[in-house]
Amino acid sequence: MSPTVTTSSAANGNVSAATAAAAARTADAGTQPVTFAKALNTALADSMALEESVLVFGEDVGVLGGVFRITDGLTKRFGTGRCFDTPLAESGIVGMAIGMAMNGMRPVIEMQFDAFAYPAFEQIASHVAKMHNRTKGKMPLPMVIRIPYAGGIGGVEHHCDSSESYYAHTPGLKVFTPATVRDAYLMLREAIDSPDPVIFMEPKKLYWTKEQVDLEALRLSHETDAVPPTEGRAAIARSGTDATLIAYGPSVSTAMAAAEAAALEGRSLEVIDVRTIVPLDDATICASVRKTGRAVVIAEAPGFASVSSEIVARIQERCFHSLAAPVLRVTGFDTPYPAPKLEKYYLPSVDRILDAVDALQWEEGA
Amino acid sequence: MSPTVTTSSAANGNVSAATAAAAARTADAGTQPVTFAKALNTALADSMALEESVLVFGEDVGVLGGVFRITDGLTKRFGTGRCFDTPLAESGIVGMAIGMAMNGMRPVIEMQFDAFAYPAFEQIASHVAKMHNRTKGKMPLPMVIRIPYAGGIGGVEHHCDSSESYYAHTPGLKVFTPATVRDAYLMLREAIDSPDPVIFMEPKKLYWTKEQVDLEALRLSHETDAVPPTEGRAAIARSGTDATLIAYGPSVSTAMAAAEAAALEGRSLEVIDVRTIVPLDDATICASVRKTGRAVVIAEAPGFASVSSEIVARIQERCFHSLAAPVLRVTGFDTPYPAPKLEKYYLPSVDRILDAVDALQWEEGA
Amino acid sequence: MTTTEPRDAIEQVSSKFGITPEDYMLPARTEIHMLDINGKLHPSGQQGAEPGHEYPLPSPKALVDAYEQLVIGRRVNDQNSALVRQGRMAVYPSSHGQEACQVAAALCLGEDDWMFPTYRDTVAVMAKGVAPMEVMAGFRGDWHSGYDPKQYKVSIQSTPLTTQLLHAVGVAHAAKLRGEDTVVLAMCGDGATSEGDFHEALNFAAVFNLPVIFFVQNNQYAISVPLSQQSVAPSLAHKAVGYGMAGERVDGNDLVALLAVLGRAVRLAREGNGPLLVEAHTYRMQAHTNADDATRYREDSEVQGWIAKDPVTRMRTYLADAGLLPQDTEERIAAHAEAVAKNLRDGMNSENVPDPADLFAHVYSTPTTQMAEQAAMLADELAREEDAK
Amino acid sequence: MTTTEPRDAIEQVSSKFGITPEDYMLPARTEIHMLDINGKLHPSGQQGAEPGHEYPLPSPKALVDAYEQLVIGRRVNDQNSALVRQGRMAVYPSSHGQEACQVAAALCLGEDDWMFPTYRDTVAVMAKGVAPMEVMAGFRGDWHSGYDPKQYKVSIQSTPLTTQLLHAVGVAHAAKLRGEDTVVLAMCGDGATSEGDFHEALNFAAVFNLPVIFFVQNNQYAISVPLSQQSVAPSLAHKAVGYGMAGERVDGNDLVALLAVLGRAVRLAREGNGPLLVEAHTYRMQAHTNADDATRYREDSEVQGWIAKDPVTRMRTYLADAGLLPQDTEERIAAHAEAVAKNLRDGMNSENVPDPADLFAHVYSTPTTQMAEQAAMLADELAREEDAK
Ligand SMILES: Cc1ncc(C[n+]2csc(CCOP(=O)(O)OP(=O)(O)O)c2C)c(N)n1
Ligand SMILES: Cc1ncc(C[n+]2csc(CCOP(=O)(O)OP(=O)(O)O)c2C)c(N)n1
Ligand SMILES: [Mg+2]
Ligand SMILES: [Mg+2]
Repeated sequence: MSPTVTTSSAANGNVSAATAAAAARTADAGTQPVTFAKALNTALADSMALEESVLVFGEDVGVLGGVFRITDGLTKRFGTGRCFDTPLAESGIVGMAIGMAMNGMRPVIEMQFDAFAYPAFEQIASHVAKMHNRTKGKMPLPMVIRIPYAGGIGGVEHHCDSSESYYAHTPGLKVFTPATVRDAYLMLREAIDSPDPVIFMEPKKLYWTKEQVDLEALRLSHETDAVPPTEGRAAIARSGTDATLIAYGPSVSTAMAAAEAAALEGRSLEVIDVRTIVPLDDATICASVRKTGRAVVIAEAPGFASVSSEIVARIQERCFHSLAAPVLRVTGFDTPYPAPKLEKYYLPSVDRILDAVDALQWEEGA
Repeated sequence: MSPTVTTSSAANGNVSAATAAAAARTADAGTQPVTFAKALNTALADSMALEESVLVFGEDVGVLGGVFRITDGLTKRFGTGRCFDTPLAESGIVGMAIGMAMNGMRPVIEMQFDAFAYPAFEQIASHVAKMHNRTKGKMPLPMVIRIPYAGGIGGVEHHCDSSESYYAHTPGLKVFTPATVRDAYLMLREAIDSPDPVIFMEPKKLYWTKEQVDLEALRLSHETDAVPPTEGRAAIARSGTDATLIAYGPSVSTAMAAAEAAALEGRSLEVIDVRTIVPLDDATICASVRKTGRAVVIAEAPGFASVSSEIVARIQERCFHSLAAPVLRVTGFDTPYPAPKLEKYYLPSVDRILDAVDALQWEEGA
Repeated sequence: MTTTEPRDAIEQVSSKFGITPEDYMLPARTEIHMLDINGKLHPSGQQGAEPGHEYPLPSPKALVDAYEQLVIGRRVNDQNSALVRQGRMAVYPSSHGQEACQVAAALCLGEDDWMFPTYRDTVAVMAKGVAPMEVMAGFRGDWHSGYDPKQYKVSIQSTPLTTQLLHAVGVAHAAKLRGEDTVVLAMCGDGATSEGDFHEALNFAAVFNLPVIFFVQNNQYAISVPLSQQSVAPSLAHKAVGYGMAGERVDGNDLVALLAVLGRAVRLAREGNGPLLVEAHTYRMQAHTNADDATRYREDSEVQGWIAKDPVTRMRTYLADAGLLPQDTEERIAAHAEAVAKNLRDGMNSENVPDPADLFAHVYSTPTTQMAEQAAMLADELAREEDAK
Repeated sequence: MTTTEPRDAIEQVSSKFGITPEDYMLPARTEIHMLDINGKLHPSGQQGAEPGHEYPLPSPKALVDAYEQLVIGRRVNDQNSALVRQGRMAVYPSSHGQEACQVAAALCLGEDDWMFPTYRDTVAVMAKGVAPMEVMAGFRGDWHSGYDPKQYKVSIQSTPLTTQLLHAVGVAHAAKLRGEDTVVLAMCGDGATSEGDFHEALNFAAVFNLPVIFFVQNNQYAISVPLSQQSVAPSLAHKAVGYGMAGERVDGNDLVALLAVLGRAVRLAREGNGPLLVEAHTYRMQAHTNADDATRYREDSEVQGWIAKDPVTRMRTYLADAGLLPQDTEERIAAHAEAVAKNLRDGMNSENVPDPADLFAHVYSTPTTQMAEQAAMLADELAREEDAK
């Protein structure tokens, strides 16, 4: 489960082929198997090393290193002034981070699980999202709220929510969600560098997946601007011609597996990894759908009034005459996330994606 | 601004013409100009009078009667045990209401303004929405959370959010939003009677609008089941043949005005008042769009990842081959709600709706 | 139940005790303790209570009954931890070391009284009478909760911290409005006291003068975070003052003291004196859950120090010394505990396959069109899979 | 600033005062008051402080400067209320009657200290130096906030209640981490103390031992809800105890006492003794805002009773009696207040037309593709409208 991301040159017009090749060369040298969790951990450490104002705090992020160990070793390396535990109160954590960002810091805070960010919802919706706008840009809030999200790990209730739509619907927030180990590193660094607040959604089922990457080379690429930003740039995770699968975060690997299975049956599916939900890369998505004429949007969250609805709405608004069939969705059901024994029925599966692809009116279409 | 709602007989197949006529006769007798606010107030009073377990509480709902006077007179009539002020804490209000519903009561609580429901988000998303499901139906939560929402009143920040999408995206909640005085009464009564928790979104700009209604006749109709439920039944607020405008809450009157203006130019627009966002009446919406072949969805909330995205997504999923043009949206921009002097640029306007209708590819289409 | 104006409640009850309201609200200068760590009874004047406010010793029968539950509680904790190790269960947050709190929380309540437990309070939930296999539904991953809260007057074990305290307040409020004399015990941990809902719940309970006992098991840790990083108040019981409520702290490994303190709290609450906050000092002997590694944040020596204070050993010694544990009683209790453990083992070993259709059946009282559509979609998918076999 | 371990801070500071931690945390037995309602100075031993902990009288210069701000503050309140009545302004939550609190809140701070005000604290915001017309941007509906918080070290006036207290904690925490000795004053009302964020802010400040003064203006009402339905604690200052923090209450219509109490609080905080909670007893003389009708929930006689305690009259009498208000001083102050009022009138009367393009310009640091698209859409729409004219 380690999809190779081919960055679409359409979406990244400003990267010269030479730079890309150079980056690829550097990458090959120190490449080794790295987990998604380790990539995030290294991104935090590298950002903290480079910039003193970067602080990490939250519940159990200090000596424990976080329940998923994403902050492992940071307190030891940077001291309790740079990475520390707070009292157990999410609104408090976000609210304090706002004040710190107001006063020159770049806090990177952890919400322990998706549903445990809800106590902070007012601070996020009414302040994090709005401070820059209400002060006409005088008070930017450079801060990152890391949220482990989504399911697939047999978690108990309140530990598996896909909450990205709440944030994506709130103007003023940026919403990032990496799907590969490489992006985990690069996107977190980019989020920390961003002058705007970023909700950084980490698909928790990916924490233990591994990819061959060279973290040191990625660090160099990032710090020398040798890699294009991911913000607003979807990745074409797999090229194809017959239909487009659009996915993000935890669903990208499922979409890739579906594309692989479809290929065996002679159907060529393109897979788009959205990467940043806000801002959304309409251009890459639409270019692909204009090419293929068919699309399926995949997400774990309940479909109703969600990010997946938005992607469908945009595609039909912008590529209507290129569509040979309605854009379909494969999402979580409009039910609360189920108990572990039922999650396999709930989650978008390869079969369900293939069913949706089959339903794209192949007889009548182009 | 008092659109007459003609209930679609398609959506309400189970109402016999005789019953409807009878209701209409009764209605004529005591008809008088009634505000939206008064209709809500009367619905609360009638529910409390009928059923002892109905309780009303929140901030300033007691002796003051609520900042919008929706609870005016209830404490005086029913005593401080039935309608009372709480300490100023929204999570507390919702959390206490949950406990009361667990123990035999039917609380109807008020959040003072849209954005001030956010402190209660965890209680709403993690408990109100889920209690029935997680106990396999053993612990229903009959409760209503009333939320004055949306703009158009020159309000200061945090007082004009259109927050319905957050709730609509949360499985387990029902989301109602009346657009007429008649529906204000009937839908609130229905919400209070519902065995499920209902988020009852009141478009605050409508509070002072008036319609000719007979509240006593409505009470009788409701209590004798002479009117069909609104839950899951959109209303056809105006019949038309050329395109469908789909709106809810504060946007219905704007859509009606646009349809009127379009009629002068010879274009016949059908207007659908969604009424209950959850459950959504796909059938009525799709029947209309299949008939007209064109649709515009209108909502005040930022469009991104919203209820309006969902309606667009569903229409194209279900009526793809009937569509002569992409379904368009006229929504609030993806920005925080602006200060009073700028809200006229932000809100969906008649002109903007007419522009969208004009953009529905009339030349190329059917 | 007398109905008192909330503002007067503290004045009235403190004058009953002949003390100032502030002295009523502030906890006693030290925690209440009745058994020392060797299971010997502290002399009455040395049990921590303010002079004149000593707690009476519970009856021998009450003590032996409580001990029986204590032994069962320990057995339940250890059996469940074993089932997790054997892979029969996904997760179990053990209250090993906190069983005295668990038992006292259940036994202080009358049959119509409600309990609001957390994920860690499985032993208390069972001690209040909920059928063990119904309790286990959540931990085995069948469904989020497996028992009927109304039937047992036990709410679901709450995961979102402290949210349940407000539900407890609501249950008490509803009962009070109907003139019922229900008492509600609302449980949370030391870490949870930092959440905003803790504050709102205590304040609502005080302002509406509701019979709610807030029972905080201060087991010194919130996962890895020690109490010192959670609060710098003299004690968590001191938080009562800010709400105009009485606070008390008690040795949480001393079942006798717990029964005494919670017993009086329930009585005071039932008599209309408003809510109370009780903090029990105890220790989480095992990791937060099986997924946690406690060696990362605490020394083994600290854990060892608490073995000497084990609530089961202390209680057994005391009862044995007092001649209240003849051999047949000990044997009966041990057998009872074994039977409970066997029941858990058997239950967990019998496979239970939840019905996928249930995904849609309980989201609303009656499935909406959307639910019906989605249920049909899944049913169709499963039927096709079945056919393909 | 000395860096003290949070847990030791209370021990250390209380021992400095020679009292127990509990006595340090609990407010003095009564509120602190220096002027009586007739503007006479209470004798030192009768100012409410515990014996040995009397507050020194601020210097004559400090008192006259504060009085000047007090007079301006009253004028600002009344001018703004008039502008609302004249329809020049949509809404203004007046602090009429609370001006002593407003002025003391601003004057107790040093230039690098931060203030976190609410919607009602306009006078305090201006007294801290924010340009009046920048403050008014929000009330006239041009934009949500009109000044640069960094420039003035004054955060935006917060509407979502109590949320700003946490931002104050963050500002103080950042400063402390950099070794700066910034003090932060965080303001809220009596009603706001019931919100969860109040609890979380006080606890975070205490646990991290941050120099934050939580200043509660208890004006007896949260819109229509009286204090008795908000809290049944002996006082709001008593809430300090639950956080291991010191509390004090003060006559909020007594500018002398406010300067003394807040002055000492700021000094203690700056010296590293951690946060403090100060509750001022005052009264909201007017309705909640112009949209509110206070006659629905309180008797006029209650309001009348507070006229006798007016903070401006008391202060003027005291200074005049003390010979600190010669005629030229009085005249200069009156002229200053008039100039401020004229500035407000002129500013509000000059039309300001916000640019619709600003809707999209500040949502993100650099407009996203979506922002640019939507901005272009609006620009196009406006251009077409312009053409149609
Ligand atoms: C609102 C919320 N935030 C975070 C969590 C994650 N979490 C689960 S248990 C726990 C620690 C709780 O500590 P404490 O209240 O002391 O209870 P204990 O586990 O020690 O019994 C945390 C942080 C949660 N369940 N809910
Ligand atoms: C979170 C939140 N809930 C509700 C409101 C609506 N509201 C505005 S002011 C107010 C009363 C505040 O009372 P208090 O804290 O005593 O301050 P005062 O207005 O008396 O200065 C309320 C309920 C709000 N602004 N924010
Ligand atoms: Mg604990
Ligand atoms: Mg007030």
